[in-house]
Amino acid sequence: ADMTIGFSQIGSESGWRAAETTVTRQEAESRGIELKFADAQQKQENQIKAIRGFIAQGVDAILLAPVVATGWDEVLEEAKDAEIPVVLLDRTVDAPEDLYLTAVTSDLVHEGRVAGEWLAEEMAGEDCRIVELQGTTGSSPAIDRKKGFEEGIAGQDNLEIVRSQTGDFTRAQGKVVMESFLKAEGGDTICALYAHNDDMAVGAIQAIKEAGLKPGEDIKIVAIDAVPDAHLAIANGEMNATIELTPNMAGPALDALEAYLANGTEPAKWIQTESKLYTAADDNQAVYEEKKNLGY
Amino acid sequence: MTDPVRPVLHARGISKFFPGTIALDDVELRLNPGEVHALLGENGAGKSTLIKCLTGAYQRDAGTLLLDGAPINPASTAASQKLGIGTVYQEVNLLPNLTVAENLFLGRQPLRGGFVSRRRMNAMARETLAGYGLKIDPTEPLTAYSVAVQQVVAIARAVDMSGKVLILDEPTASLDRDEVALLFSVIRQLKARGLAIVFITHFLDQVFEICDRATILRNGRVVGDCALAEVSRREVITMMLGRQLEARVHSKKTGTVGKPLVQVADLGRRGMIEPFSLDIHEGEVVGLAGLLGSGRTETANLIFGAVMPDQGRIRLRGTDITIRTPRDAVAHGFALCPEDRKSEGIVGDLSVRDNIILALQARQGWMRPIPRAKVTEIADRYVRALDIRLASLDTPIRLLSGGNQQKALLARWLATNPAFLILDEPTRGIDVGAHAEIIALIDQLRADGMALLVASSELEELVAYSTRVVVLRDRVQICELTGDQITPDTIVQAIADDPHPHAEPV
Amino acid sequence: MPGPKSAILRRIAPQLVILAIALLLNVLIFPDFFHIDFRNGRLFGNLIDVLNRGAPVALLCIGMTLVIATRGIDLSVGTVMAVAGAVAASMVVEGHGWGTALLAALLAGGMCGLWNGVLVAVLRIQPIVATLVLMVAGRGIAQLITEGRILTFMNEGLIHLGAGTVLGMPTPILIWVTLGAVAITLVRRTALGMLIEAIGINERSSRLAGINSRVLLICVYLVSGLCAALAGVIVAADIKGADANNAGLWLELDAILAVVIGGNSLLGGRFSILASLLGAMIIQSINSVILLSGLPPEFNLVIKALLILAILVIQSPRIGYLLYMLRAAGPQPQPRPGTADTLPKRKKEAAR
Amino acid sequence: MIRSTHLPLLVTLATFVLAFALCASAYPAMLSTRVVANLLTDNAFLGIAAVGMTFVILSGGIDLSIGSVIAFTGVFLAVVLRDTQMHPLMAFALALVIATVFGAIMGALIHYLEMPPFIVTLAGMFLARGAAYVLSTESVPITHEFYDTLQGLYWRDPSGGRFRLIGGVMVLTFLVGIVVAHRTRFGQNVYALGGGEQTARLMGVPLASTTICTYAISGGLAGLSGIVFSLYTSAGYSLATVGVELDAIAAVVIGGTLLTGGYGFVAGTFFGILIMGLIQTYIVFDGTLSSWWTKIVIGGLLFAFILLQKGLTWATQARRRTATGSAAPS
Ligand SMILES: Nc1ncnc2c1ncn2[C@@H]1O[C@H](COP(=O)(O)OP(=O)(O)OP(=O)(O)O)[C@@H](O)[C@H]1O
Ligand SMILES: Nc1ncnc2c1ncn2[C@@H]1O[C@H](COP(=O)(O)OP(=O)(O)OP(=O)(O)O)[C@@H](O)[C@H]1O
Ligand SMILES: [Mg+2]
Ligand SMILES: [Mg+2]
Repeated sequence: ADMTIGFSQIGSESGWRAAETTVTRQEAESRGIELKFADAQQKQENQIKAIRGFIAQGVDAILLAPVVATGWDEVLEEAKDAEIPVVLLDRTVDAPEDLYLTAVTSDLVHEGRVAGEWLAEEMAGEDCRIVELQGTTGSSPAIDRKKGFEEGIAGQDNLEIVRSQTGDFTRAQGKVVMESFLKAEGGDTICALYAHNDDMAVGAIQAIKEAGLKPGEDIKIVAIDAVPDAHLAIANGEMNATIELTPNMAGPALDALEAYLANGTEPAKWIQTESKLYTAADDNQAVYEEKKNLGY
Repeated sequence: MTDPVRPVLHARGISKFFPGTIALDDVELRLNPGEVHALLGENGAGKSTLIKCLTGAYQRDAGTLLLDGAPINPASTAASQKLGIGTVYQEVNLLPNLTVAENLFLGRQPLRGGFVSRRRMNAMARETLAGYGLKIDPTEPLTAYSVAVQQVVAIARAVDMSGKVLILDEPTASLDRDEVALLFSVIRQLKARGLAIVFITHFLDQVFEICDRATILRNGRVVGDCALAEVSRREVITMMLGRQLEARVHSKKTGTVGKPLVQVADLGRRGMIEPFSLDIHEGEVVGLAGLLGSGRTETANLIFGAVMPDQGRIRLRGTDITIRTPRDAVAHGFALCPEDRKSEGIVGDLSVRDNIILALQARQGWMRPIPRAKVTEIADRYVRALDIRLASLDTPIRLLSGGNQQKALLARWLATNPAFLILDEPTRGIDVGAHAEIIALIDQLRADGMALLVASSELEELVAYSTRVVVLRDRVQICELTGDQITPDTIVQAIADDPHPHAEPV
Repeated sequence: MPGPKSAILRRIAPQLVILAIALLLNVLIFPDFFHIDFRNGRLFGNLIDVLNRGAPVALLCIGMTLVIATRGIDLSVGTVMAVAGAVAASMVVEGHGWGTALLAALLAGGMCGLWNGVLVAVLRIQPIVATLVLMVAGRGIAQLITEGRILTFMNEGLIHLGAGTVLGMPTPILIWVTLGAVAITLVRRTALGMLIEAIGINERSSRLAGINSRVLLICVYLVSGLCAALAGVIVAADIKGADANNAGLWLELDAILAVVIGGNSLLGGRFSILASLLGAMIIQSINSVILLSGLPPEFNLVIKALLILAILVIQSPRIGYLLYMLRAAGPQPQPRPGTADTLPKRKKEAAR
Repeated sequence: MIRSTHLPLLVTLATFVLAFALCASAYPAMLSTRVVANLLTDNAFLGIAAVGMTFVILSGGIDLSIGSVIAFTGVFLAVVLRDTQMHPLMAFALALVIATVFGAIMGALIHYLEMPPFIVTLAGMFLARGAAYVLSTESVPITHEFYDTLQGLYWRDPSGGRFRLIGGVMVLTFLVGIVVAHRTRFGQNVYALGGGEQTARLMGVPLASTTICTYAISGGLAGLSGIVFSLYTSAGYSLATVGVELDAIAAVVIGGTLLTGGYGFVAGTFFGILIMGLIQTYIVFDGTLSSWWTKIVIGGLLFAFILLQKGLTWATQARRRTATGSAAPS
């Protein structure tokens, strides 16, 4: 390969992340790029180590999916010193813009807002008590998606978040926490569920079924990510909406990189991916078939 | 008691309760300057508990403690050390992970500019130990040396720290004659310097040799406080036991020596013990004699499979058997009562009941549990037969006094009804009464046809029960004594040919 | 002499009291806590949830109790859960029956346990490090099996193990209660319990007494692996999918905590599986308090830490000794056979 | 003559040199000062915390709270520097005091209430992380010119590697740790405690102060490590450094210290840290491992190191006179 790129991935904590890794690999391969992959096991310090390692190896460019926004200045400066462009994937960082080439991300707050707005529209002024399954406490998707959703339903007096607890982004916790919501609030008083990711929603769907209620009808469910299983649930009428977070961040990133390395074209500082809303109106079965082999 | 001199250390009305036991009840102890004071009593009488109360290792429940007439209340052993009370506790209490020098100077290392000066510490250690006839490398870890050496190190440490009082709890239990003699000469020097010394032992010879006065405890109470010049041995024993000790004439070697039971041929392990051969017959007690470190323990461990031999073979009743682990040995009816009861014998937190049944149960396998009633019956029988003093069968064994632990271990192995019993220092730390009982027991077992191999440092004892004595020196068998040849003198003679009794370890 | 029944009761009394307090806390927060009704063919209520959600930790702590009794520790159980779940899921996805899948999962768990056991008993690697190896590598193996995704399945038989009910009672409850009962009977009706305790207290002495400590050690890790495998299958079945990334994550700490709350010493020796199981239920009740309280999730850990600390302080041997001294206060304490256990224990020594 | 007591240390050193040689032969680029500089910088916070962990483990205990304390310190500093006008040095001092007191309290609980360290520090781990959440769930950036000054302190070698201040702090911590462990009475007491608590007590070791100091040191060093981590990342984040305690334990053990206490060296931990760093560097240089293979390989290498160490120790010991019976202390 004539080009070597280092990719510092956060880890493999969710299916979505695995899919992102798969897609990145595929994209690199199809362009004939050699990809050096480093899994950081969810630790920022490992990511920093990986980037330093890439610099020491003298790679041509670095892809970074930062686990957290802060704390990259120093190492990005070293990369800049070594004249290695860095492209950020799926999250941005709090660093001076000149330290990285571009960031390919969705807007987490925007995703939450889309979910909130969808629900507001769906309820159309009817009273609705909402329960929320948060992501891992402290993680930026959890914080931003919560914020976005609250913005989305702001000003709607009929909508109220009555309980909000963390489900750690996992199916198992999603189910457990939903169970306790159902008991603490009484199943029939909850009208909607907002989950920060699809996995928790899928777990919650099972809890709702076990409580003898109909997910998607008795309790409206909206979540984020659009993983294959969510499409399946929507197709089955057990879920109402999901907002896509595309795992293909690498495509645009590599496009920008190739252009930059070929003739120095500076890309825009932020390449925003689309946050598409999927509802029952879409052909979810088809999307499911399309997505199920992406490594989710 | 109107002693003219003021006692250095005066304990009055000391009481100590443990759940289920009254270990000390209104005990008084007067220690005069420049005297060696024996503290005597049966196993479990409360001797160790008393000194622990004196030195702050335990908090007493009642009583006052006067040092030079001023009341003291040491909250910890560190505090009592500061007051000038140096102590050697029963069982070696040194740290296996530190070097000899570090053990010797723990807590009072020589400093230079605030930092420990290892060079000086090692030099000082070498010098101190040389005073005890030990030419060892103090920078080696403590565990590189035998129990005896460790004991001497512990004594040296305590002596170094005792400004006023030195307390020795059974310091001679694992020493041999030369070392005891050395220790006594040190004690005499200290005594001349005006130090008060408490000396606990079960060897009455030693008591009469070195001590001036004695306090005698029984069941946690003082039953006598006397000048040793004024009492006889017999009187002391009677006070300790609360009864007369029947003078037992050892009905020597009655019963017949049967067929060879265990035949060991060329068994050995490099660096540990030279290959040796040994036949042990039914109805025979083979004694193992030798100086410390001569390889008695190794011999026993090798036969029992506690250490894997690298050559040789063992035959049982004429057929070859393989023993790779103690488990194999137990399966063949062997039993070994180890020397170091604390780390190789007792299972501290298990009850006395479970400890006694352990080997039998292990042999039966886990699938066939011995019914509780039967367990209790067996344990009860041996507790009574060996006169083990305990609060209840459910007491964890670590709470028993040292001698009683030893008896419980003996019970463990007797319960398996072994064909071949190996005893390594069976009477270490056992009181006079029990001592006689154990010797009688060994005699009894032999007469019943059991084969025994006994390693012991007490020559009189070996002479009393052995039908044959094997003498070891420097991990080599040097000779075998039989019949009338077996007397303390001949054994000493056989051992004494050794030109270097304190050889440097390899 | 006190009968074994009352001895057991005395042993688990602290755990029972704490469990009662923990449940009471739940009731204070949520008055309907004890309400149970029959809904959708299953028992439905918070109490059932506690029993049901406590199943994985309860299963783990059966094996963990035995391991800890031998002075060991098994950090790999959470990972083994993930491995077993992944194996079971991949089996049914490939079209095998749920029985085969369960067997395969147990086999995988057993192998993991065996590996740990061999490392500890034969290679003599310290348990915490030996099991750390599998804790790190095992999750990789689980992800290798599922290729990093959540492997969902639809096999009714397998799902039944985690989310099904028998006569209205959730299956996981039946599984852990049964297995707990079997384990307790096995260790106490045979000599296993005593032999395990012996090697935990003083392995060298036990070996010299003829106990096959090596095999026994391997066995406890094996049991721990098997329990973890079962827990893993239940967790996977519960969400109808094997989540190699998150299944059993940090659950080893909960299991160890349950064992300690059960009054078992981490230094090995005397143990009680029953008390550990109560410990697991105590932890689950605390989780339930946190969930029902409705406080923001940032406070979860602080609440949990404070409650656990309170429990441990109450249980500390020193406090027990103080209470004993208070009760026994008086000039002439009566000899009380069999209470010596309340003494402060510093067991470290005994085992060297 | 080689002292038997120094054997584990030598084995670790040999292992590191061997491993480095192997890595360098596979990827010659690893033989650069840049990689060495990275090893020091990137592992600084772990190394500092591991020094404290070494003391705790030597004393026969364990401290699971350090990862959380590091995170807490970071968040604390960030929040204080964001919300008040306090000078960072003042904040550092405050953070160190808090972390030290936190450790001391755990030590006191362990000693006076006779609770197992594993559990007390586990509760401490929950508590510290919980406290960090309560301060801020979001990652808080630190922007203070004093931080920039500190971060600007590095020596840049010709090949582009940067030897940063924090690497120096780690090396200094190790040096001080070595002196304290081997040249002070306190250090000797720690070893004594690890050798046997009851015996140490009878020999007059002040158990209470030693235990409390040990955990206070561990807490304090975790605090220092938190400061270093905040310099490293210019932020405080409550989810940072999860599981660092396990890395530290692994480093200590690879460094030849026995988890049961009493045997080991602070210097060994240094090489333990370097070996762990080397494993990661190697994996990054390789760059072909998937997420799951990364985990398996890390586990496998960990195992290989432990085995190598065991093997070397056995081989050397076999030549010496063995005591009785069972193989190694377990
Ligand atoms: N920590 C303890 N808890 C309960 N009982 C104890 C404890 N320590 C000692 N005892 C009991 O106190 C009594 C006195 O024990 P002590 O060790 O003082 O006897 P001793 O005279 O030193 O015996 P020996 O000659 O065998 O060493 C014994 O009955 C023993 O079981
Ligand atoms: N006085 C000594 N000086 C130096 N080393 C010694 C001394 N005594 C014993 N050793 C060392 O301790 C090792 C083990 O001795 P061990 O105690 O097992 O022998 P033993 O014959 O069973 O004696 P005993 O049972 O009386 O202690 C010996 O091989 C020797 O190296
Ligand atoms: Mg005694
Ligand atoms: Mg011997």
